[in-house]
Amino acid sequence: MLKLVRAIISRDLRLAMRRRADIVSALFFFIIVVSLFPLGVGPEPELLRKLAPGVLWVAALLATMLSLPRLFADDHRDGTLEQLALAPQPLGLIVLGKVLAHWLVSGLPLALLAPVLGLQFDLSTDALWVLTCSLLIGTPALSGIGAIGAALTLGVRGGGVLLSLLVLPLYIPVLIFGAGAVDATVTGLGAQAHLSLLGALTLAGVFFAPWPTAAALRIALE
Amino acid sequence: MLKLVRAIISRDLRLAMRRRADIVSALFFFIIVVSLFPLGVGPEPELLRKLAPGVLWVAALLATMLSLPRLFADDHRDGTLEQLALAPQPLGLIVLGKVLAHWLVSGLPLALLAPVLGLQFDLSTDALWVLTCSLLIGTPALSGIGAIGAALTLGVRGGGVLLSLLVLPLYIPVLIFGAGAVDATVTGLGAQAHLSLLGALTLAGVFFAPWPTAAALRIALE
Amino acid sequence: MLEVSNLECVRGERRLFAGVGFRLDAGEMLYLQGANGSGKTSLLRMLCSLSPAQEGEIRWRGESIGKLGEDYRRELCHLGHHNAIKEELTPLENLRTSARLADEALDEGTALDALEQLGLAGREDLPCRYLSQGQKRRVALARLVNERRALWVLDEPYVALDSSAIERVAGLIGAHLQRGGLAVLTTHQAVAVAAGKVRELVLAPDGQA
Amino acid sequence: MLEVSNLECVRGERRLFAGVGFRLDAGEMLYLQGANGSGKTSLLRMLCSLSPAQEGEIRWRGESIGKLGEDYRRELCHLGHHNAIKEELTPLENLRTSARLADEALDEGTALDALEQLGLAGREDLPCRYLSQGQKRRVALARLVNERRALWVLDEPYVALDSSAIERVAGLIGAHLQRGGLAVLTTHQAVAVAAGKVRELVLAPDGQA
Amino acid sequence: MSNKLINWFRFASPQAFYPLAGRMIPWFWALAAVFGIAGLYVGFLVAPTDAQQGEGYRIIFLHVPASWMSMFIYLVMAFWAGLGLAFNFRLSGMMATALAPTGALFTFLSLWTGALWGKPMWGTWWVWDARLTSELILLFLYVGFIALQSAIDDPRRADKAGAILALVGVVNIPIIYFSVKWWNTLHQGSSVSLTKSPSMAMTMLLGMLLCALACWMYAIAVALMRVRTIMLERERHTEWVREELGMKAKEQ
Ligand code: HEM
Ligand SMILES: Nc1ncnc2c1ncn2[C@@H]1O[C@H](COP(=O)(O)OP(=O)(O)OP(=O)(O)O)[C@@H](O)[C@H]1O
Ligand SMILES: Nc1ncnc2c1ncn2[C@@H]1O[C@H](COP(=O)(O)OP(=O)(O)OP(=O)(O)O)[C@@H](O)[C@H]1O
Ligand SMILES: [Mg+2]
Ligand SMILES: [Mg+2]
Repeated sequence: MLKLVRAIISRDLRLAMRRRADIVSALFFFIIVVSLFPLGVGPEPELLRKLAPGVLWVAALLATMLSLPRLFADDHRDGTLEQLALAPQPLGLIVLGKVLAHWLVSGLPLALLAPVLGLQFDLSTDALWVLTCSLLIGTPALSGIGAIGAALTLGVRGGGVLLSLLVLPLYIPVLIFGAGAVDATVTGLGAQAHLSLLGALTLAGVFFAPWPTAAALRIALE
Repeated sequence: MLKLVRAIISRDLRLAMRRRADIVSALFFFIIVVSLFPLGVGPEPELLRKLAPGVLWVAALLATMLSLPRLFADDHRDGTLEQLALAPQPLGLIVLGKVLAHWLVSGLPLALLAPVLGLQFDLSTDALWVLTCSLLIGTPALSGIGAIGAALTLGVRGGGVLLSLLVLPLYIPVLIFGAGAVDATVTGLGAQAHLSLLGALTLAGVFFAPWPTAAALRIALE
Repeated sequence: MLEVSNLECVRGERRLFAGVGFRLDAGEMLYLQGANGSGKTSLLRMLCSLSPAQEGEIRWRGESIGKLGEDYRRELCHLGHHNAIKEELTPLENLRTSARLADEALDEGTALDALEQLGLAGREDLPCRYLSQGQKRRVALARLVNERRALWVLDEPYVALDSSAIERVAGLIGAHLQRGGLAVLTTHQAVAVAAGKVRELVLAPDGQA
Repeated sequence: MLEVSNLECVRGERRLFAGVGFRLDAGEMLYLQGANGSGKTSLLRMLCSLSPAQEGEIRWRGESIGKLGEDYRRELCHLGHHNAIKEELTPLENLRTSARLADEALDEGTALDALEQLGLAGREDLPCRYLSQGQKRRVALARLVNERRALWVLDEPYVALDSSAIERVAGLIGAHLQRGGLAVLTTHQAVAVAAGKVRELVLAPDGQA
Repeated sequence: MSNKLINWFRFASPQAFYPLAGRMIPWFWALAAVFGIAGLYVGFLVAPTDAQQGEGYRIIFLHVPASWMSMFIYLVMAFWAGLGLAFNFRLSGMMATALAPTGALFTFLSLWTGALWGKPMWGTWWVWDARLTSELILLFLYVGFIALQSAIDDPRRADKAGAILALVGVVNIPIIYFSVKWWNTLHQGSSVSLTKSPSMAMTMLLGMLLCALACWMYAIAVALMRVRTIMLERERHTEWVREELGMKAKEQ
């Protein structure tokens, strides 16, 4: 079981390394979106500091979301997904591996980059810490939930945008607790409560999501 | 010449109609992103009114951008693009047709929907008008500029996010003038100057962009 | 081993086939024939439990494949219209990864040997996107060299191959049958498979139902 | 009409072929042969000016095709490995759109007739994504029925077709040659084309350069 | 005259350019060092403290040359790229590729030093005014160029695709340069007349020019080194590269 999950993760990581542009560009997308918002909003620094948690979290969420359509689409198109569905092990495990790999490639780098961007918004050290923690804890949930959406929209024409439509509402709780944790720190309240709720979401997302995802994939293959 | 452009537009519109989910979902994406930001930022109405132009424009920009990768990718994958490149007419004209069709499907609905969303932000009638105008004038430029990026990243692995990386910086001026026009109206200054700059950008974008795009497509096909 | 009875397939409002049944034992091959669109691919996908059968039953070693689930999939090797190879990976990597995901070990020497048998020597380390149509198909087929699962379901394996490659693949299928394996095969290019007993099944031209 | 001299193709660090030359006149067909990966597709793409020739020259009616540009493309009909049909559109729509983009008028009756000739009667209004592999190829090939441009460049047109469809396509090519057209064809399934003079060109197995 | 032309084209081939570049690199390094030391000397020891800005203004000796170079290198890069697109010279694509990272570096420096300077001057690291924004776009253009080229693994295709991007991006350069004139911005327009006494303007101008020359020489040296590496990589299967590498191996 664990061997299979490891095999999937290592395969997906290898593919991601071959398309390194993907990871790097997701990060740059993150950076650009974060810098874009102030541009549209105006240069007042007080306002910007208030915006920071929301903007950073929304940008992380969008960056994750952009990479979702390809989570299964490539495998679907070239027939690999069929092979995976025919593998002797439960498809849910395979999905779990893919979700973890997706997080390693998309969520983790975002979380590590976030504090650097947060600096530009003049956030305190505490707030930066909480920002990183909240992203580290929260982004796996994004990958997990996203997988369900990606599977449901697989092979559906116009899936990419339909996917955002399905997934964004489900991302809202993650966004609220994530940005809430940072906000709470900025305003001097504790982030504890928000972070543990976020953790609960992630556990649920990562370990529950693969099963509906697997079911949706089987339907997509019919 | 005009016949060809018309033929392309009608073909692309028909395809878009078949995948209606695409258009509807782009609109929903727009709606969700616009409603998402207040959520991340907090409920203060004063702040929200200030945010409105930026948020609406950024959301429109992201919605357009999300649909860009498929501008040529579908045609590329199934071999239609090769056929188009072999058509006796200049490829630039064909691209022009595709850019216009893309705007009809992505930019136009956004512009028409924007005032409704702007209402939620408590914008004045004047500001709503200018918002709609600025989107109507500005979004064709997004489609035109986006086409260059879409062609350059065609067939490149990890193209989707690389595309955002290439295109977003070029979108910045459109964003500045677009959001600036609304901002200027909100703060009581005239929007005239911003709108005419936006118009210039659009003219340049729509009529100049198809040629480098065509060149990039030929390179992608090599 | 594989028994199919009274299978029916409906697509949209069109009944592609009905009442299809056959029985396949160890060392036997089913050569499935029929015009374009007669439902061969649809039948094979049912055999693999990728799509459900509207009517009829498919049994493997006496048990319905729906019930067997993973136990059935453990004995099944499917090759579809698509190659199921990753364009970014090299042929060698593709072969080894697909073995790993099927829970089999495949060391580098064996994999290289398999690729060489399919005439891909010298291309082991070139990302698959550079390969020609036929070479990609060969990479997909290289899996068969070390494949020891009992039931092979092959959907037009010969497409895009040149004649020497076709012969080699036919040889692989022959060896598999001789080892006591089963195979179900569709192709529009009739090619003799050396060993084993070949049953033929022709799907009636469509439009009759 | 079509003269090719001293053509060379290098992919990566591999020279696929060099010194290829031939001459094709009205009513003649070139049957391009070679093993998988020998460079047939690459050669055809050069003929269509889709990819540049590293070395050598391609002339059409005495002029280099690079200079002719649109005038050359106006006389060229290319069919590649991919079908160039839209899965969302029906066969009928696909056929008519592709004619319109090639600046030709094709009324509905003629288009229906072409589809029927390729054995797609009854499928005109089914979106192409539901069609079988071979039926999709047939839709792509239906273009040839009313195609009157002088030079046809066909890359493995017979792939996935059943034997009756292959015969019909061969018939279309034969009629084209009889009208004085030119054709360049690759295929691994040798099929006799009735009329016209057939020249053969074999690309040497690679790895010799 | 025709002789000269032929000579030029001789160096358009990597094989001929490689040794030439190798011989020139040390000279450019040396010039960069000389100009750099002289510039820093003038900038930090000769130029007087500014009445309003204190010592902080000395950042100008890095900021202005870096800003100039960021724009200039982009123009050169676009020129080479366009040349490659039009005439298919192998060398020009390599030159463009080699210049991009240096250009990105200078753009980054310009932004960074500008931001550092902006904090004491304007009270903020960053404002979204036209010059600053367009300079930021320039950075993204460089990064996009590099990312695009590295995402395409066929070098000829990468060159061409990059060339199109570079040429499209050229419109940004006049925008950066003239933005202070076209729009009413925070960033000052003319620098040299910003101090009052003419003698100080002269020393400042001198320092700035020396630093700019140093940056220029550095940029050339680094670009040549990079282009030599790119040549070896791209032409690794040709006779002359094998010889070159073989000779190196023997020497060691
Ligand atoms: C991140 C912020 C900044 C950016 C991106 C930036 C960008 C540039 C660029 C591109 C140039 C060269 C253009 C030209 O020669 O006309 C330049 C020149 C200059 N900058 Fe900045 N700058 C920034 C901040 C600042 C600040 C804060 C100051 C001082 C208060 C400053 C003072 C100057 C001066 C004096 C020049 C020389 C102008 C001239 O050549 O006449 N800059 N800057
Ligand atoms: N929704 C639908 N409505 C009507 N007919 C459908 C629908 N979906 C699929 N079909 C038909 O079902 C058939 C599917 O055939 P299948 O792909 O199994 O054929 P095949 O025998 O594998 O053909 P080929 O030799 O071309 O690969 C086609 O004839 C197709 O037209
Ligand atoms: N970057 C590269 N490095 C080395 N070899 C390459 C590279 N790109 C392509 N090739 C080789 O070039 C050849 C391309 O062949 P092409 O697609 O023209 O073959 P083909 O004759 O059409 O084959 P098929 O019959 O399989 O369609 C293949 O042998 C492939 O391995
Ligand atoms: Mg089939
Ligand atoms: Mg081929």
